Amino acid sequence: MMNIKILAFGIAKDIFGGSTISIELDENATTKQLKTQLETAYPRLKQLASYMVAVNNEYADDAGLITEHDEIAVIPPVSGG
Amino acid sequence: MMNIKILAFGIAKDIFGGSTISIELDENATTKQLKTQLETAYPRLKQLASYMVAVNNEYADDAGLITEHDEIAVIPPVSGG
Amino acid sequence: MNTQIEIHTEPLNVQSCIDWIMSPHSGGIDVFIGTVRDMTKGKTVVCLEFEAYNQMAIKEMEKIAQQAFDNWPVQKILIHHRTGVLAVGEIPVIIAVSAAHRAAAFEACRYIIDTLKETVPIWKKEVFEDGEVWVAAHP
Amino acid sequence: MNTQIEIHTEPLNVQSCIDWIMSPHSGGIDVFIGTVRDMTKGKTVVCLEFEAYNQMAIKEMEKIAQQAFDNWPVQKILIHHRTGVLAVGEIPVIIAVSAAHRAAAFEACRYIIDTLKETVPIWKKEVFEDGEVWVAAHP
Repeated sequence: MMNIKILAFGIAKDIFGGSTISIELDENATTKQLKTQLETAYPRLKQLASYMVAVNNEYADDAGLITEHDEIAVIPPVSGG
Repeated sequence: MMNIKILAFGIAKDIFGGSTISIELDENATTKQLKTQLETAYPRLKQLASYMVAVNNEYADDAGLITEHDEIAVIPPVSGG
Repeated sequence: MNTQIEIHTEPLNVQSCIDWIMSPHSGGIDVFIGTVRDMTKGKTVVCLEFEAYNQMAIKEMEKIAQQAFDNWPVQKILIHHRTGVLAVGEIPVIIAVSAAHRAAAFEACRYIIDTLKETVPIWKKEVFEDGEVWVAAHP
Repeated sequence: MNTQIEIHTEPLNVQSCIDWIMSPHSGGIDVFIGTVRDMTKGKTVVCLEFEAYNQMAIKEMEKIAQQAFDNWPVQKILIHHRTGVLAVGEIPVIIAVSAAHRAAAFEACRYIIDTLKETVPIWKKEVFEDGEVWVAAHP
């Protein structure tokens, strides 16, 4: 198992109750597995119009692997500008 | 006959040799007649890509009449901005 | 007043244009700034000289602003044009348009500069090291 | 450098953006200025709060600038975005694009703001008198 720190922004901060959370994840979990686990722990994520996961400052595919020292962020729908 | 003062701008100033010229025009001449008379006196006008006549600060149709107290201007192709 | 249309013989001031166009009601502002380029068609430009038929030019610019108001939901329109001799890097024209939403600001601003170049009685002479030419005068 | 991409916690300065983008090689500059509107969907806005994932936001804005350079003959691109609490009338974003010819400046500037609003990890919270909402969060 890996202990992964996840950064949260915008409404994800409200949903997680803070700007970072930690979760336990299987070694070599995919982004998809991370999302499923997050949605189980924080069902309000499923009510968002959409959300993405960023790994090391890049939008990640569902199939992408997550390793222990990656910087992981939950990216709710953006609204800058 | 009317004595009409004509304002010139841009290359028309060079063609006329000054920023205003005076010409004798029949009473109730049209813009078209004015243009024909100018082109006879200043043949280089015909080499322009195009040119317009303005009467009282409005672009004039060829059929428009010119009267003695109108403000007449020759408008070569514009190139502002 | 929701338009400010002016012809200046002194340098145009971008900041004062921005100050005028800004408003708590607008969400987006598009500003076009024309600048004197150092080269045209491969030739070095020494300076540009702009001449305007002032009174008619103002009227024509007012018409264009009105057309923009008729065609897009825009809030304020500013058009400042410079005349006289301009060095490379100077600003012949500033157009600024504010709107609640950005699409209208962009489209109206583009319309205004495109139409200004077609209809407003202002003329530009390009001065090169070896001569000068009134732009667009000849085919 | 032909790009200047920055995120600021202090008020954005339009004049310094203009000073950076102006160049003797350009003929046209398009500047988009986003401003905080006093109303949205009929409700009075008290303020907006912008939050950014700074490092990733800079990377995404750099990608957008590169796409603009790939698609239009533009010379310089500036993107400044503000974060923190902004009052009505303040400026969340300034985008400035210079080009030899105006069409490229307009089109690239429009592309940059449209794409920024879709891909750059920055979030806006609208604060009303009776509550607040993260924009676009819900369907």
